[in-house]
Amino acid sequence: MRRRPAKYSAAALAWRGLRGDSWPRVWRDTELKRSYDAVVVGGGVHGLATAYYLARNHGITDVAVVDKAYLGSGASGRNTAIVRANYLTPEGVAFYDRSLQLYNSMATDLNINVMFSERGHLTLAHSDAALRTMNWRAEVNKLQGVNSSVIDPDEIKKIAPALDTSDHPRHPILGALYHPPGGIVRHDAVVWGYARAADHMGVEMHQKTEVLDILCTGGDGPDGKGAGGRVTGVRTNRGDISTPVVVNCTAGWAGLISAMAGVRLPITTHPLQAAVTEPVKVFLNTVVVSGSLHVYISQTDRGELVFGAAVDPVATYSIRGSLEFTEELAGHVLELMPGISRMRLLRQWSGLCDMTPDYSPVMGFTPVDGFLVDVGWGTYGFKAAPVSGEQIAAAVATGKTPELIAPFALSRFDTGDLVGEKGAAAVGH
Amino acid sequence: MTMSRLGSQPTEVIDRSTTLRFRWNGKRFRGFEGDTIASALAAAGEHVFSRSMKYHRPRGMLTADFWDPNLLVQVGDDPNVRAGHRLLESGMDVHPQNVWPSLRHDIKAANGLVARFLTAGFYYKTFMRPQKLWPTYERVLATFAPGGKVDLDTPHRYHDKRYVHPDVVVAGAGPAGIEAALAAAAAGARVILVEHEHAVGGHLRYSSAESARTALSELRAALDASDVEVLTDSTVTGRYEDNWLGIVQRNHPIAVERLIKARAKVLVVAPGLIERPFVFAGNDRPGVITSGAVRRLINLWGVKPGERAVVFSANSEGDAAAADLDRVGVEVAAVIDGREGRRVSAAQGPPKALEAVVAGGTRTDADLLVVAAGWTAPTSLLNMAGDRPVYDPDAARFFPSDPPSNVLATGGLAGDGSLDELRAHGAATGRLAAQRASAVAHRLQARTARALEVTGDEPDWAADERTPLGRSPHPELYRSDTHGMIDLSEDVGSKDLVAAAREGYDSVELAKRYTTATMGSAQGKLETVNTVAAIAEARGETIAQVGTTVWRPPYAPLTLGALAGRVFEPVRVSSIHPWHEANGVHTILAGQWIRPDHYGDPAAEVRNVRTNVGLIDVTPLGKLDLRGPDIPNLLNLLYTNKWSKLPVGKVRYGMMCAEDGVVLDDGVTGRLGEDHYLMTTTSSGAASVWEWVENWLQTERPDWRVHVTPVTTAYTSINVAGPKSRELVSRVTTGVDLSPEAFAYMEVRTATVAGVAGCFMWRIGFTCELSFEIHVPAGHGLHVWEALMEAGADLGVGPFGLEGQRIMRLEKGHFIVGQDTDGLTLGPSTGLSPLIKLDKDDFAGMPELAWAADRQLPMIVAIQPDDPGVVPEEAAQIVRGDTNEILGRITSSRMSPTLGRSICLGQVEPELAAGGTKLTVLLTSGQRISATVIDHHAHFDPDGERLRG
Amino acid sequence: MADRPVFESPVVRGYETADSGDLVLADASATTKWLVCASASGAVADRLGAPFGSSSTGAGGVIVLGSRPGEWIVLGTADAVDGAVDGLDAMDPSDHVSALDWTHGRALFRVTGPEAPRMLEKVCSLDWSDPMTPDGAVASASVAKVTCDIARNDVDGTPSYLVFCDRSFGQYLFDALIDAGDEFGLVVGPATGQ
Amino acid sequence: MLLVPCPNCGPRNSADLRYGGESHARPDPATASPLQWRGYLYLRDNPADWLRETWYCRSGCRRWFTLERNTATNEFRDPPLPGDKRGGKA
Repeated sequence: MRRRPAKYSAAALAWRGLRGDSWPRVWRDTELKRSYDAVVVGGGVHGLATAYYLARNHGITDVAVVDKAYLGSGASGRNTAIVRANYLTPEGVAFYDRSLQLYNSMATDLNINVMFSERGHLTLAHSDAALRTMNWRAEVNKLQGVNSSVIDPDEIKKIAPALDTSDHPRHPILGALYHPPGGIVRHDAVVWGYARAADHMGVEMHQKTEVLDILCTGGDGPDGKGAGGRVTGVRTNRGDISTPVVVNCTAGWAGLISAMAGVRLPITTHPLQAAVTEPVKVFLNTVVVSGSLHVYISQTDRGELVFGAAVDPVATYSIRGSLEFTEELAGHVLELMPGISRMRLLRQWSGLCDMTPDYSPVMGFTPVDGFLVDVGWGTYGFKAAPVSGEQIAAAVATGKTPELIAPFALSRFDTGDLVGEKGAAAVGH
Repeated sequence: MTMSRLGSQPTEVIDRSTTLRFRWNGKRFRGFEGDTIASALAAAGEHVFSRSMKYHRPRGMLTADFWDPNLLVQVGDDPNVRAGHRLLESGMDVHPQNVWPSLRHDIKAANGLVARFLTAGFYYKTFMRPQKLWPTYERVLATFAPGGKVDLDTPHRYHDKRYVHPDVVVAGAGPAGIEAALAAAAAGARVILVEHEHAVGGHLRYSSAESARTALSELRAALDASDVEVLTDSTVTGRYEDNWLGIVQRNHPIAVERLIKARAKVLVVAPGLIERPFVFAGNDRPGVITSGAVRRLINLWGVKPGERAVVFSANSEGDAAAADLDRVGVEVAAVIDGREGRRVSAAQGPPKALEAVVAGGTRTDADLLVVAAGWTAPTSLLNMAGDRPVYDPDAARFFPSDPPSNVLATGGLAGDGSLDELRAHGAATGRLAAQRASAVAHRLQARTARALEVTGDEPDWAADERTPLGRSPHPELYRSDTHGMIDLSEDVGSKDLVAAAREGYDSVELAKRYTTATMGSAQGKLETVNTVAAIAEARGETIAQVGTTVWRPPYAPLTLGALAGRVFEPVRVSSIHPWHEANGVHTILAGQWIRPDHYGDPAAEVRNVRTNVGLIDVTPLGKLDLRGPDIPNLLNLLYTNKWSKLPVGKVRYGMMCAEDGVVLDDGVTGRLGEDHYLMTTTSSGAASVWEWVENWLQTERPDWRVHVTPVTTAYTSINVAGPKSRELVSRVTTGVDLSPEAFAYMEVRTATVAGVAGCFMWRIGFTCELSFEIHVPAGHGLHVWEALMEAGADLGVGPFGLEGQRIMRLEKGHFIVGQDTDGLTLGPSTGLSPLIKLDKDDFAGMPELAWAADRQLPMIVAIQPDDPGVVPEEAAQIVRGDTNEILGRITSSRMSPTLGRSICLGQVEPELAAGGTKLTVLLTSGQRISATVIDHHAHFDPDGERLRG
Repeated sequence: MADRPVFESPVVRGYETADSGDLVLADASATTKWLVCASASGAVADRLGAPFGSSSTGAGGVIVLGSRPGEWIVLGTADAVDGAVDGLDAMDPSDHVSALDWTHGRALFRVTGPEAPRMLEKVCSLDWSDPMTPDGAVASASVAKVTCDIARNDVDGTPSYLVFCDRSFGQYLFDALIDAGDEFGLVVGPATGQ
Repeated sequence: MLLVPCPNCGPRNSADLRYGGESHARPDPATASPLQWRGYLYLRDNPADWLRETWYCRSGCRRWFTLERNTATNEFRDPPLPGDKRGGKA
């Protein structure tokens, strides 16, 4: 069921402005059906992208995306919206590079301005060891055709004058991995863009629809769940839905949803906190990351500095945030940019991250037929949304694991073939 | 709106005898001690203070306090200063923000003309094509960013922090809060009373009623006489887990802003209420003001807020404002009573002023419109404690629902009442808080090992028997019959919210994100309820159905400087550090250690070690003193090799792997006595290996008898290396036969060195030279170092640093954990498979290492570029021929002063690991060079003859 | 060879010292300190008489701190400490007892004055009130981000605290304490011990 | 700042401790199959509920111990359990 979209453009904006017309709904509010060809659990960027690509690339449009709250209410709306492809391993680089390509064309593909600001991405090195890792990443990136290089403090100063590049600080800036294609994107626009485009192709979005159980048959566990079984449907707070395919695209609840199908994951859930300052006139035109100081910084067009950090050390589903996060953060930010000590922190928040042992996702098929996962994103989920949706949709449609996501299969934890991103992942933004 | 200074007011807080001079917008102004920046400007007749964010509309004074969205100014290098709150200081240089080119003539005000196109979320709908142009649009949009300017040369000034453990913290020093603090203190509690404003008293401060003044002086006197610690101009910024509170103190005498971290046993939340703006056409026009602002202006600072006023009042505060206006000679042209169903519909006039007010079809000329439309309950701290406040339509505001029992609300947040009722509720709350705090204190004391023994049973958790405050009826006043501004700091109007809801952004969170309502400087304190009301209206639902958004910390913005505080960055140095500093050292930071990297010429240091003798300070080497009969068991469990038969006086190398088989650490351990060993770890692994050892002992093998004591800095560790090291060491050592026969390679002795007894000396070396590592009791480390330097002068002794050592270890082919290995390097990849003894019963990582033995793993190998003059960078990739296929990488590389050629260690795919294999190395320059794997890790002295000499 | 040389403190910077003041910080790193490990209960524990979290004073003014469960720090003059630890290992054959001289491993500072708790409040998160940290209390905690053992050991009724840290942090911590005490008029007292 | 009930020191700020993660038994290395061993290394229950977990009182008593905490609310089951198994070694 395709609808004619209300096209977004400057002309349309002017026309409706003149006429005083309102815009139609971005996605329909429909009844939840009793059956779908596929159910995607999680209405964030991953779930919506998966649904979008199922419809667009494979013509599978009888799809419901269910979310227990509202679209983008989880990590999609809580991340710091940084995108980049300068990973350490060839498999990581190839994967995220594809994601970056999709981000590049997203505004026109989805007909919504996602405000992809390709402003460059600096990962600072404060020690010889860190500099060595930066060089390693740069070399792997170059071999994969990804624009990355290691630059010295003088060049860093030119790109980000706010940084203290002298040798005075306790953590002097010795160099940085510079990745010009990296940048920031308006995360909410990605959520809404995918939802709107998927809606136009017939996908249904169901908010406030919580999955209570996954219905299985034939598995080796209780109720037909577990290895060897297959999915028959999902139970929600709005009734049962029958479906042969369930894709778990959740973050924070990935383990709980998978457990409903009898699938155990190598995941622990930790909060990731972020904060934003009051706006000031723009002075920082690039993304700055310091792995050893566990901080990343960007300034929005609105003038706010957006800060993020590493995940909280204690596993928990509670996301109230902590004072110590803001204290550490401020200390580290001022170590890098001592001149902004009078800026004020306006708001802090946190989201949940599903951490895996090798800082890489778990994607694709599971021992339960029809139950696919796109989980374990740790702190990288937002960057990967487009490519994940594209590849998982391909897996659903073809029944085969696409090459790009083969390294991220759940089975790697049975064989011990972990992905080598761990080395570079002290803080992964 | 013509503002001016009134005659002296009985309640005023200004000192008219002290004039302060300052600059505003480049012009000279005067105010009084006690003025805020805004009150001084208002008294001087200023009535436009800023321009709005999106449409650049002129903005006047709205709430005249911390939350006023229109009173953000730049003071010197301090951006976004709340002029409604910040006290005036002499010499301040104050500028308006968000104006271009000037406050008076703002070119961007033209945006107002196209407002109909700049609807909510307009930027999502345009600038898509071409994608390449977005950065250009973006730069233009960025010039619209609101806020002040940072001066990047601003120093991080002195901030420090404080931890406190009060029984009761009271947030808000209005009458209820003060009573709560007094009652809690009277019950013996240690109380901190925190007031956001510059003085205690809450709304009593700006009430001209005699009764209020009497009550205030009474409360102040009681506070003075109590033990309550009162913090004014301070804010409880957040309530975190287990009543961990952040309090920012803005008026500390020595710190710019001090962050106080309080572990409160009970938190009393008494912030009062925040007056809510009303939404109607022109409600953001200068001259439209809240009733509270009017009363503050008149009563605190003696400022006449206008000449002719219309008062829209739905409550007694509005009535009181009308009375105040009348008293000070402002003509009250009309009172529109909201309780009678009347509404103000429009404020009209030229852009920068108010001329007339329209209500019920009647137009009244006025330069001031006072609005008293109700309150927002600032429930932030309760939200942070997990409470979900509920909306009461009869009282037209939210109330606490069910906060945790160590968080108590009082004052206006909890309900309405007469002053006496509010005070009584406050006092009852204080007593309850003290009772509950005593139960917490009892438990803490009983559980804490060091605390004074506590007597008696834990007091019962006191029941809440407070008489609840009533709730006064209040009309639900959110929007009039016209549309107006909802979020003044974000320029979001009620129309925008309605449009957003119609587009499908119809939950509060979606609408907030889409329109940015509540995202500005006041973080919803003024606009949240109106936002919810607008969405409810668009959805045809009630406010209660729509619900509210979660208030997130901090309650009030605080500076990064305050949060960072005095940044503690501990650094460690060895006992020899003063000598290094006096001898031209170039240091390097290694974790927390400041270490000698070299003393000017590392290559020369290497050559000196190879020909004469050198000293290196290796104190950071991790050292664990182990005592007990089960040490061999412990070592067998932690290292991959065998330890059961290490004789006394011998030293052995070992590698540790984690349970997944990945290399964790390495080092040597020596047996000093029957049940006494010294384990060394890498410098960077010292702390984690200690925890690792403790973990195994405490949780897996609690029956083993081993005591572990970290002694890393109990000993100053000096490595004496080089062909002449034996000669040098023998000159200062007594009690040990140093001959090669008596003291062989990989042995340990206890010696007296330079008169210092109890030094451990072992013959090992990372440098591939004859060497003696001496561990000297640290209080004599410098002495021994100097004695060695003196005694070896004729032998050519000199210091060498970490860089020299790195070169020499690379010449020897020793890998470094974490540099030549990475997070996935399994034990066998190091080439040390003979040291992995799979026939042991158990050791950490054994199963993985057993399985790994059958796998093809990347290997660490020694590599020499065919061109000896080329040093491939560490991280240079090893590739297949001319392709981009990665087969490995260089992990360490140096020019060897000893061999006169470049040398490397690298990790390569297993098929390339055999000696003689030709490799292609891609330099960072892009050049590909050829290199060869050599037969063994050691580039130099592969048979270890020098080492054993 | 020279005679046994003098003890070098980790505090190597020079300070102007005063004999008394409202808040006095003194370097006592040279004090003899031993670490004893044994079962948390038993003959050795009984003789030392300082369960975890508390301290005791013995012959010759030796101070025994119950620094961890089954671990004690014994400090005082060299002779007094010798006396206190002598024979401990032979007291109970069923117990595993070890004692080592930790004098060189730990820096030791003493801070004394009525405002000392207020000063510690700035650098350490423990509750310094009398009920929670009475005279004689022993605890371990982070002080200015360095893990320390801390013992309250009042001097003539005035709050006084012994602060131990790894020797290599000594100079850093000494300076951090001076900074924290500045607002209370801290003075550096003469070094003590040995 | 979470208050962690150290069984030796008493309640301490979580910053004083190291979090050891989910407590789980170490399989017998002599007999464990690869699946069992890697389950021990990598797989976690990760419940949004009560969880047995290990902590190390790094700045205090330096003892490893096991506690029960509700990961949905961060409430500790008090008093703490005696220490037995460790976690987080992979």
